[in-house]
Amino acid sequence: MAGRRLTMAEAISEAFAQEMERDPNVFIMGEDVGVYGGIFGATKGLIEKFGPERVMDTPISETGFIGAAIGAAAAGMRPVAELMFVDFFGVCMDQIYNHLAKNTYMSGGNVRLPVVITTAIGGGYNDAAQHSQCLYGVFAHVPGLKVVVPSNAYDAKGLLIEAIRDDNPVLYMFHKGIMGLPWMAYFEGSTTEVPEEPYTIPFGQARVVREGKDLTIVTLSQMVHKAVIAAEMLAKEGIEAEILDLRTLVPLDREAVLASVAKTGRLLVADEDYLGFGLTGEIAAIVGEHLDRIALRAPIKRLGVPNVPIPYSRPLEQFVIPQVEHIVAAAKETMQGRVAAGGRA
Amino acid sequence: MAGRRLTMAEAISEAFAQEMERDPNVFIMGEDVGVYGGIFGATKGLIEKFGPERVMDTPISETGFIGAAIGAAAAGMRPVAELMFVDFFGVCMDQIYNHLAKNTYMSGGNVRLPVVITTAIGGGYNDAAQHSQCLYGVFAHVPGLKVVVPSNAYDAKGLLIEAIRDDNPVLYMFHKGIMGLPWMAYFEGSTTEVPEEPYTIPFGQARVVREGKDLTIVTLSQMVHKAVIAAEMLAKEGIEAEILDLRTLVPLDREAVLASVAKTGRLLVADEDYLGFGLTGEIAAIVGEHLDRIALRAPIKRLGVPNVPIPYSRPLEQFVIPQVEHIVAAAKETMQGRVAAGGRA
Amino acid sequence: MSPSKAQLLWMYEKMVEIRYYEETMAKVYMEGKLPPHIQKGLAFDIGSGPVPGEMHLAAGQEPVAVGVCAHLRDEDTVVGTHRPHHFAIAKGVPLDKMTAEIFGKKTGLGKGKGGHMHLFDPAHNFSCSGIVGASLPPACGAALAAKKRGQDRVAVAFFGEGAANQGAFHESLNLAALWQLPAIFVCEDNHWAISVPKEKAVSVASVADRACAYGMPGVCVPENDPLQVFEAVGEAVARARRGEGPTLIEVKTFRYFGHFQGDAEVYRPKDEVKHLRALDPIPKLAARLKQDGVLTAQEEEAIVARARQRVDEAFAFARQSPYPAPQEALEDVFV
Amino acid sequence: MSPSKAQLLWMYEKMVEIRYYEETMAKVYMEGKLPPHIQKGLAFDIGSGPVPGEMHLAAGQEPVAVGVCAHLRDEDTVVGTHRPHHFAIAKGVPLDKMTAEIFGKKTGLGKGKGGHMHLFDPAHNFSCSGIVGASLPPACGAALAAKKRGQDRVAVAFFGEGAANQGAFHESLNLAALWQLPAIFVCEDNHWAISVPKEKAVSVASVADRACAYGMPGVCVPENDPLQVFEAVGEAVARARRGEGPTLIEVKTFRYFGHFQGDAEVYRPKDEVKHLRALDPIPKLAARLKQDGVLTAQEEEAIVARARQRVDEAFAFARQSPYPAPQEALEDVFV
Ligand SMILES: Cc1ncc(C[n+]2csc(CCOP(=O)(O)OP(=O)(O)O)c2C)c(N)n1
Ligand SMILES: Cc1ncc(C[n+]2csc(CCOP(=O)(O)OP(=O)(O)O)c2C)c(N)n1
Ligand SMILES: [Mg+2]
Ligand SMILES: [Mg+2]
Repeated sequence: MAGRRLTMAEAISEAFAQEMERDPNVFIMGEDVGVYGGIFGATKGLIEKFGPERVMDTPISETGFIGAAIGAAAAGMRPVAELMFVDFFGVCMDQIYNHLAKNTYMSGGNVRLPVVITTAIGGGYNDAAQHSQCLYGVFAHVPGLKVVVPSNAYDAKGLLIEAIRDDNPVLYMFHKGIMGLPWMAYFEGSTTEVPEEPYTIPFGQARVVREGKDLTIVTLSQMVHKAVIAAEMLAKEGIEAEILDLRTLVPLDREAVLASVAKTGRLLVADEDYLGFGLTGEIAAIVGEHLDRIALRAPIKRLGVPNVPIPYSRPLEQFVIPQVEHIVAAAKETMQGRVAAGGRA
Repeated sequence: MAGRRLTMAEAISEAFAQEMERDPNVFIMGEDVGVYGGIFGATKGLIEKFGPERVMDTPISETGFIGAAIGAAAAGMRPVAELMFVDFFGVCMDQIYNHLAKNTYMSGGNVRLPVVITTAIGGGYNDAAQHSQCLYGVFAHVPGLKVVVPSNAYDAKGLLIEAIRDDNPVLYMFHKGIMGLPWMAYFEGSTTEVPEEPYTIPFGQARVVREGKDLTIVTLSQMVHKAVIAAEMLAKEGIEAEILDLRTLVPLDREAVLASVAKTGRLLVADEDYLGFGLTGEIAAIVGEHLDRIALRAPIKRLGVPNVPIPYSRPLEQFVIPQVEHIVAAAKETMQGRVAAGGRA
Repeated sequence: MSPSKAQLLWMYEKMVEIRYYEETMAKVYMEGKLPPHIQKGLAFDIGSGPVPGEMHLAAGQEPVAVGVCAHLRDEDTVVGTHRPHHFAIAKGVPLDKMTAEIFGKKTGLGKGKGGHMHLFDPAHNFSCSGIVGASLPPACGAALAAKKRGQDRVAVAFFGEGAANQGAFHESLNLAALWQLPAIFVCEDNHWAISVPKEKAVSVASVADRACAYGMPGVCVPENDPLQVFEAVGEAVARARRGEGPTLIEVKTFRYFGHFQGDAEVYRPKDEVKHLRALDPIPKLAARLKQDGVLTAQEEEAIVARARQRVDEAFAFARQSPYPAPQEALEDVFV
Repeated sequence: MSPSKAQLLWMYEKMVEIRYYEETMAKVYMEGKLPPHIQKGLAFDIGSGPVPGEMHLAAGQEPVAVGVCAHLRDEDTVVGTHRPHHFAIAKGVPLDKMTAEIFGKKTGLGKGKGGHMHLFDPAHNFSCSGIVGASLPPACGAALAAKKRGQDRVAVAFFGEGAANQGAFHESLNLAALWQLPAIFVCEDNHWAISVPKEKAVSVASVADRACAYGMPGVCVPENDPLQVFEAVGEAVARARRGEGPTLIEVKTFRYFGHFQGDAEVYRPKDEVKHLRALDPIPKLAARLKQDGVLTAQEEEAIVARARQRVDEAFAFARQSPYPAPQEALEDVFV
């Protein structure tokens, strides 16, 4: 059935359904994952198919049920736990980063914890400082978690099936503004053709969304779609941007970044997470470490939330979250940039 | 009394005592801060001077008492809360980053929260994966907290007094291996002359620990002392390293980094936090963003814990935490590095 | 403890005001959110209109807010939840600035930076949070400050029955009991935590039953009635002011709207709200006050008119106020 | 439920083994940590010697470990604490690999990566954590898995009275009660959480009193006696295996050593330990077993000799084992 298009939310719930059919050890826990179908639709229709034993509504006890996922995984099951918004990580981070992420290592590889934590990220709909963050920088910083951040329905299904089958803990982060929900504006590029049969997408492989010779835009999640629009605008002015969708942060496809920047000589990192001490810095640093093989033609440029909490009011929020026009402006600036002379010691 | 030398722990407890004498609104809460004097001696002698109402032992309820610090600060007090090890942030991060760090912003500046959270960081004494982390990358990534990381007794006192008097939330992180405790090996350079009278050190001013023309080592906390030893070894081979002690991560003295690297043309970041998505990336990125005014002579080099949990066993731990010899080797490699030709488009 | 006539009338007026506020907000919230003004294919767009983002309304839960706040002074602290309007109004937060905040305007309590779940009014010691369970620890802190300073102030933390399963609940009640803090923990049991009913979330019948785990009094208010709330809380506040420590109170209440606006309420029995409408605490109180001779029909009319006028004025103020300039987003991270 | 003769002897032998293990560890731990081998000016160096890092010993608390584990099978789960040796030994974790782990050796349970607070033995479903309160949620998960699969396995979470004030305690007990999980929550009340005494930490007299907040049975074992523990836990395990849900148990126990080795115990009354030594549960059990004719002096000698030999062999194994190669630190983050 070529041409079947799904929203990202539909692709995710289909992936769940197929894996739950395939493996009786897979079950889902979380707040409102049952009858409600997940606040962002990620578990829609599952309780009807699999019943409340396999699609379990939990109390508002994130430490309790994420910790329980660890124990159930150690006992041989493959739990999925939904943290409704990533912004709530602060009430349960200990179980996530000190236990889920470290027990395998601390046991010398003897303990396997095939747990998937799914969570919603991102702003743009004025949900303010405690419901709009991305925060993948935090989870990529601490070791032991694979971090997956899909940008569209096709990737979302393949990466989720990969995540469920992985014997390691995976944090799977979906941006609310690309889920294709009937109640939130979204980027239509995120709704794609999705094969019916199960398939996997390996972690650690960035996707070249668009080829270009002039500068590389490294990005992910919803920002991919903003970058695509920006690239079209730039193309009209004769600037050909190459867009890389990272897809996973751990593992990170460093080679794809290096290869693209080696080709274009210019790097713009466009991100919706906080600017400081996070993803944009990491990508910039990877390039900075390889200046022996990369001849930069302009200073590196970074876009992200400028180290302020996400403000509620629309004009403020639109200002701090990088938009298409910010990407266009930053790309043009990069095209005009020059690196300092000298330096070949 | 020129020449009075204090350990960092002594300097910290002296700063507390002086501020508590000065301002009756200052009080301390935490586990074992009373009779025990703080597990790392930061509150030694205080309960004897100020009594249990101002030096309060708490139950093991970090969310409870750090949240209480927020409420007490909003009511006009100036609480200090000790999080015994930073590694425990996962049980209380919500109160720290979603509330303490954001309430001022969300209130449009109407709520002041003069709270200091003190916490112990760092490894090197084989306390394993849940008691050896630095994690300042996480706290610097999320907005709204000032992040202070002293490397010696003089700075520790001045920065702590500054922190207590600051009307904003401050996270004050002391490395266990420079506290000068009678039960843990430490770098003696961290025990310094400390004036008896109270004094402050402004945030956001890196310290040039050592001047040099060949490469810049950006570092902080205990790693400063390793860098100093490394620099002495490098000097014997004719390499003059400039060492910058960042002292605070938020605010970050970007200009000091840029000025030094502009001079030396080479950057090595030496850090004890996890390598990925953290401090080393941020410092590298700041330089990468300014290649219009900085002519790099070699690729940027980063040292940090290579994205693995901190292992327990001594040979393993010594391998993952950057040591003097790692700094020396990385510095030499940087001296031999070359940046790729071309690139001046 | 029985309410004075002034208190009775105050409670009634505030309930009317809250109800009208929430109903007005429900309407305004829908402005611009429906086709044809929104992205094609959507039924509703949460991010559009003058009041974007999530919107949690408390219509039905007025008795809790007024029954508690009738006992409070400006200097007492209230920490509310993600569903905060009724608490804020009852605590005396200025309606105009509060509404402007919810509209994201520069004249708002937080200059538009906080929004509906993040209302801060230091003058009335009011704050709230979008994180479930997060109201309890800071209320302990305010109570601790009062105790340290020898003030007879109290602090109230409101929270839902869903929040009673968060770790923060436990840690806070233990601290408050240990330190004998002047704190009152008021649980609004509206049966639902989004779609999850109480019996799937709380392992005991009443959250008040959890007081035994801390050695503090636990009181269950069995009806959504401001007078019952007033009585239970009156005793708790008096104890707290006397230095006798904290109390846990659960009030059986109900919400008329969905969890948030736009909630299709697939989880809710079809006629639940219809049934609850018959129990509306506002006409019930009016009837009782009239019966007791406390309220005349004329006074009632005046109260309703006054309350509505205040609300209408606040919305007008909010609409007319300017938005902050975009770059103001960079201010106020630190003072 | 009374223990069989075999169970009595097993408990006695394991207590002897644990005690000797902890006393041996206390000695070995000090190797290389005192002057003149350490940095000048220090009294003690935590990072030196064959066993560096923190060391929390459980001498005195043996009754809890053996009274519980006497009821458990290999496939039952135990999650321990930062003070884990007694639990691990009673659960059947191989002594040699466990000791090698504590020495940081390649032959250890975790190839030297975990250390004393991080002992993982999937074959015996044993794990532990250095984070206070962290034992409870994963125990719920193991119990949940058993229930889902229709196995009659149980899961035990051990924790201290200090941990009973963490949010994780509350969330876990609520989940276990709601879901009627085959879980047993065993609190070791040794009166101290480092330097903080129970009365400054727990707002009720017994942690078992908190069971009422979850609608589950709460049992307080008033003495540090393996037989009393055996009895209380036997009932709880039987209930759990029958599918009748969780139980909370508090055992009054005591620790002979400091919180960690090197603790000067400034907070502890001078003669507390002396007094507690007189209550030593090991000789008490021996006396009772002899009185009841379960144990002869000759058998006692054999038991002690056997237990000591096992411990000595484990330490010898650990000492002789090689360290991992430094680069192995980069392995095992992911499987
Ligand atoms: C820690 C945390 N988990 C989950 C949520 C998402 N959430 C918001 S409100 C809510 C339900 C709260 O239920 P209750 O406490 O009963 O309050 P009510 O909405 O009924 O007033 C949930 C799960 C949150 N905001 N914070
Ligand atoms: C979340 C957390 N907070 C604090 C600590 C530091 N800490 C380790 S053990 C301990 C005391 C624990 O007391 P208790 O639970 O009674 O166990 P005991 O040591 O008495 O066996 C503390 C505070 C920790 N490891 N984790
Ligand atoms: Mg509710
Ligand atoms: Mg204890």
